[in-house]
Amino acid sequence: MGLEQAFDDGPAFVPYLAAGDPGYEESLAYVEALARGGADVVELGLPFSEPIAEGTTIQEAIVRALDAGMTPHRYFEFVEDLAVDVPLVCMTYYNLIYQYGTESGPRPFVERAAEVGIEGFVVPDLPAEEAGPLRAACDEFGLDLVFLVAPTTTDERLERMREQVSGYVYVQARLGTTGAREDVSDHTARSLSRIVDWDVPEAVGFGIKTGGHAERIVRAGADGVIVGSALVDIVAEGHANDDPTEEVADRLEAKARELKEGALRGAGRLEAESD
Amino acid sequence: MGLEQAFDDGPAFVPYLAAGDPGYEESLAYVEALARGGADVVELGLPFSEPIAEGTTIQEAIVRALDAGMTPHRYFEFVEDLAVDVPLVCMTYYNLIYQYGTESGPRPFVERAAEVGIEGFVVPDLPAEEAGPLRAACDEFGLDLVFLVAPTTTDERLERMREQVSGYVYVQARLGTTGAREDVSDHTARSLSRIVDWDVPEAVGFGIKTGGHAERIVRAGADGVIVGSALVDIVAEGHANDDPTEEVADRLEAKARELKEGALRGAGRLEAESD
Amino acid sequence: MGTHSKFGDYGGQYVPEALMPAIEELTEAYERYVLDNEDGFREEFGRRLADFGGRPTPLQRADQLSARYDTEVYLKREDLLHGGAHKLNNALGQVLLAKYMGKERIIAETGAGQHGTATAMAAAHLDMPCEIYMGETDIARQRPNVFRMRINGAEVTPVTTGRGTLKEAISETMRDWSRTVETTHYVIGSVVGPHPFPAMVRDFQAVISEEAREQCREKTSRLPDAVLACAGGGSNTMGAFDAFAGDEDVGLYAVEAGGSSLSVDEDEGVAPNSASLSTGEEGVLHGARTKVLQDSDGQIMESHSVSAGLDYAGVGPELAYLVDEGRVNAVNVDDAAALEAFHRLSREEGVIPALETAHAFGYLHERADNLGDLVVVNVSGRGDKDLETVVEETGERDIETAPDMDLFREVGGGI
Amino acid sequence: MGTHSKFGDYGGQYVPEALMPAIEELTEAYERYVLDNEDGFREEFGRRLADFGGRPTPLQRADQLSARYDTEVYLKREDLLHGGAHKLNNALGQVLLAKYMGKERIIAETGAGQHGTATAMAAAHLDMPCEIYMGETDIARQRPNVFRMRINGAEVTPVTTGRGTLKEAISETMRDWSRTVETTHYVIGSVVGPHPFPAMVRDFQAVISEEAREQCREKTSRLPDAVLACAGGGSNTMGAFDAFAGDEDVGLYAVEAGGSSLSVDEDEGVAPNSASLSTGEEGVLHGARTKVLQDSDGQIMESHSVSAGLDYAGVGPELAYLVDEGRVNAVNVDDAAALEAFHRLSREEGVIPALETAHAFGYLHERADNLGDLVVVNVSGRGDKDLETVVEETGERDIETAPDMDLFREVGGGI
Ligand SMILES: Cc1ncc(COP(=O)(O)O)c(C=O)c1O
Ligand SMILES: Cc1ncc(COP(=O)(O)O)c(C=O)c1O
Repeated sequence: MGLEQAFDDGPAFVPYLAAGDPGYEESLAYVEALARGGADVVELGLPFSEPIAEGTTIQEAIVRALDAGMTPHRYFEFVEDLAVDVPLVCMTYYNLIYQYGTESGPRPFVERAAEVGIEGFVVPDLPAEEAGPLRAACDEFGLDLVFLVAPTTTDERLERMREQVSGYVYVQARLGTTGAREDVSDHTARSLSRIVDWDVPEAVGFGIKTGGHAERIVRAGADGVIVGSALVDIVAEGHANDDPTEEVADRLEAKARELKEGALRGAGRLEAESD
Repeated sequence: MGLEQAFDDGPAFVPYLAAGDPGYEESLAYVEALARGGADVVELGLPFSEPIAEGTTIQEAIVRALDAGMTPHRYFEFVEDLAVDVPLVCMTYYNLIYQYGTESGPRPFVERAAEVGIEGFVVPDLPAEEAGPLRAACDEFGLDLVFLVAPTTTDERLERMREQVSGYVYVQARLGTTGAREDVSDHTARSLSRIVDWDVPEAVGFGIKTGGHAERIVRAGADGVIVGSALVDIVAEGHANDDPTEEVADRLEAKARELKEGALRGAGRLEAESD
Repeated sequence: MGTHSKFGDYGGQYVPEALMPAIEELTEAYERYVLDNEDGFREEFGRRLADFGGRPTPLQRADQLSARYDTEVYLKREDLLHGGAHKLNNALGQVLLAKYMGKERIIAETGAGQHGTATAMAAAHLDMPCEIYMGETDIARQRPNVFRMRINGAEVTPVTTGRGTLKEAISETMRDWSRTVETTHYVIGSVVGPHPFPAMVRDFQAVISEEAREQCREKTSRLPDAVLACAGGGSNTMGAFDAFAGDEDVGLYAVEAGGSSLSVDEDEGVAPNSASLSTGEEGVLHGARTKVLQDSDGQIMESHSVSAGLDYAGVGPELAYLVDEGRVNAVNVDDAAALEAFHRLSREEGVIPALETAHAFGYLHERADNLGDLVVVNVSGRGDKDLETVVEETGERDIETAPDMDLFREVGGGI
Repeated sequence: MGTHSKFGDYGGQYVPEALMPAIEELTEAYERYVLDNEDGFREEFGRRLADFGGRPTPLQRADQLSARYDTEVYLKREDLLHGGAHKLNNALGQVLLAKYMGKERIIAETGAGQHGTATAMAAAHLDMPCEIYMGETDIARQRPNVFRMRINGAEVTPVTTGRGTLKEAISETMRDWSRTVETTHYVIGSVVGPHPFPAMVRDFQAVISEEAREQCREKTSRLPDAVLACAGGGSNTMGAFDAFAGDEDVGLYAVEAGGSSLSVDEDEGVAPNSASLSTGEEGVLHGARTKVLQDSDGQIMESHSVSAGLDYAGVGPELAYLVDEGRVNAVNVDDAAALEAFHRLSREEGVIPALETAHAFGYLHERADNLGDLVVVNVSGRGDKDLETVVEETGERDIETAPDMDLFREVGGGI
């Protein structure tokens, strides 16, 4: 299981994009741009028709990707077509995992994911209580299973997750669904303190939008920052304006660099900016 | 009380028109035309806003007359302005009789009617049971009160009417409200036989449209024929076509003559037509 | 129950001779079946009211209004009756009676369509052919009710004479009845018309107050200080009052539609209200002597109210009598107060009343301080039928209790 | 009643972590108040259901249908419940529970608007602020229900993402809830979603069959041979079945919307029906494992039915389980049969059913011969909300039981 190692070299930058948004080719270029910009892990969304855990921004990305023809099968081709060497985490909903292949249950999906080189999963609608079969399949094929910890998660449930988590833990910085926000909540430090003794890296997401945010999150103790909506916004805007793919890719790369550098500054690995 | 005498010279022809339909002046001319055509009595409607006993034809005549400004006060002027010497019967609804004048009850209305020379009343929504006060006022001022007998009237109710009726009795030839019809029901003979021993003349109405109808009705035993809708139809048509008043008046006179002659034929006072 | 053809000088049978036999036959049937309960009429009526109609309807404490007015306010929930208004009590009673009488066909007139729909439902339930006369103007304005009647299997016959509204429909139904009395029963929709209708309709509606009186004692161990009901023809009114008539300490309030003003325009023959009890004069309308909105000549005026069901120039003769006797208080509230009360009840209690009903709540709001400690308001019907009118009328006014209307404007189009 | 998070393999809690605490808190509250009746919750619920909601609803013999099918047909009249459908049983239960839990705010999603209006009514009644999420397409289609919610004081928030229909509204409500779990309760509208919703909503709706079972014994001295209910999410269905579950001789029939066809269009992701029990596959949707209309990849399909309230790609997990176990028969009828049944019931019994409900009567018509001697059909709601749809859809088809549509065309315009 290799995801943990992505956090070894200091604070990790973990961007999210929906695979196939707004189209197959553009999306390949965008993910590659993020890798160039310094991504340590990429959370690559496999679009599901009912994304109940997403904010509006990512929901709309998913609609674009679905309309452009993204399916689980295409998704695996997409991963194979990607020319990046950062670890990939598949972020999707449980029904797609459960339905894949002829045999029901998560095993065929995990097997195929392993084949194309995916290293782990984030499944927002799969709480630890229901995760047994997926955890087992991940173990069989050597993949990680990341869980989300929310500010409201009870101690009892934290224990249940701790038993099953691997790769990293996704710490939700504040209540609500995904979506870029100006402020970085001070839930972060408190949330991190609750899991400080876990033996997986702690990546913080929800609402991170700028290098400055990333810096403060890392300073508050995070091992990594997860950024989705701020990047999807760039894709959406480029799509709306019909901008050339390379231009959008450049903007994504620059944004990635800003976020990565913010994270590094938070860890004292680059000079701090006044913000 | 003079109405009865109008039946003395053989079968009477009793036409109905709504006073003021479609306007004051036209209406004067039309009533006068009926007199010229042979009317023995004229039932002159005083329009009421809720004519529940009328068919559509007469209801619409009433609407036209009201729209042209007919009121009880104007009605009495109308009667004074009429240059006819046949007896006039006021046909209206009880509320107008009841409300007239400052003192409530029918007396002021009857007093005024007597003043202008009206000789009797037909009040379709005033059954014998409720007619006491009007009967008393009529007695006081020497006017007649005509009642309607329907095919469905019970023997018990016939008795009640017989006690109060004067002038003539209005025999409803068939069920339904007023309205010209092609057929003459054979209810007529049956109805007449029930009141054959009353000491007022029996005039039959409802559905009489042609000289032929009138002839058969009189042959069945009627002392007179009452005709409304067939005449109102002529007024309505003239109004709709904007025909000159004299033309419409001429048509009414001709129709009156046809009906009167039919009645006379029925009594063997003119040669019978083949019909 | 009782059979009087008159209430003081009011009432009577001012109808065309052709209808008298039907009226007499009906009077006899009313006495036999309704009063003397021949052939178990009353049991069957009660059973069908329960099973088909949904009786008893609850007497519900209105928590928010009680707090607001510092008075116990209870709602008699006739809005929960099948069809959405008290109208079914009467329609079901009359159609059932017609069945007992061996009639084969039902006719009725309707204005806003509430009585027509209730009659169509009752006729379908009892498997009787049914024809409803409705002015063509009203048909165009009340399409949902027209459709309800049609899908319940009733013929809806447009009346094209005059202005094509309720009064022409009444005339047309009378006309039908005088042609078909032998086989047909005419279901009159309120405590109006010739005897026995006022007494009979009251008896069919009296179940409202019979239940409410019992329920009130059960829930509060006492009788109310006041009972409020809106009054158009007065059927929900008489229904809500009847069982309390002998309880002299219970104040009875008939709330009429004050419309936009209590004054009248004699020249135009228009009353901008429907407050026959408050502003009408004694007269004869549609078969009975009662209080009537009329001009000085005795011509009936066009009445007006934001609520179609109150928009009638007459009122039940018994109600007119009880007002003259001082037993019933005739009061009224205007269109704006009714709309405000409509929104208040909807928003604070989760009960959307008919606009007719809202008048009773308008009066409650204006006079809660003077009505005593325990008030029962008859919720004569639900307001679903009035949504379109309410959106329109609220938009034209500044109604404090109303929700912001922007969403409706934004989405655009009619309801 | 009982608390299972699963029904066989179905059910569970497939929800975002942020919601888990709310779900756990709700599960605890459900157990304390609903199951263990702490603080007299059940009495208060029962009292409010009676007084505000109008319970018990009648069990009515359908005279004409009984004769037609030569089978005793009884109607459980949930259409008489306040608001016009069984939905209030659940909405009132959940809003009351939220109050017991100390929540300060109610949210809900709605598609056709039935659940939204029930929730808005219950929230107004219990004086709780309420926000309803509704797709903007649905808002435009369901204006009367939008207005009912607004005048009951609820905020109606248009959801503009995607196609602007139910699924987007569900996502948006989840989103709100995950931001506001601490103060807010999300009232789910059927026996769907994560535990405890399926069990809790069933318990709130079980009053239907508890009453019906008793009423049936009282009226007929026996239990029915069959109980029929339409099934969208399945809340009226589970409500109508629950008390009969242990009566093995009582056949239970869940009638789904067969739409225009039972086949699906994989390429378009469209199922021209909503028959999840009959044609769906096991999957995870909106928090629960259940039968789902999905393509072979697991993407949820767009379902279709002439009746908006049945138009849902999933179904309650307990119902899926009971079908697998053979206790409940999953059957379906198509749009045309439902429309025909809508007209038949309206015309012959004077009860205008919701289009959802009409499906159950469609099945009765097709299979009356095989259902035994005594059948109870749950009339889940009234059809007033469906008039516009019915005029339109009937006009497009040749429906034998429908009235002549000419009058509507003549008068012109929308309803
Ligand atoms: C709900 C409701 N309340 C009241 C009325 C007025 O009638 P009444 O005064 O006879 O009760 C109507 C008439 O349509 C109505 O629909
Ligand atoms: C009247 C009626 N019946 C049935 C349904 C379907 O829901 P369920 O299957 O949860 O009872 C609805 C949903 O809106 C409805 O309004």
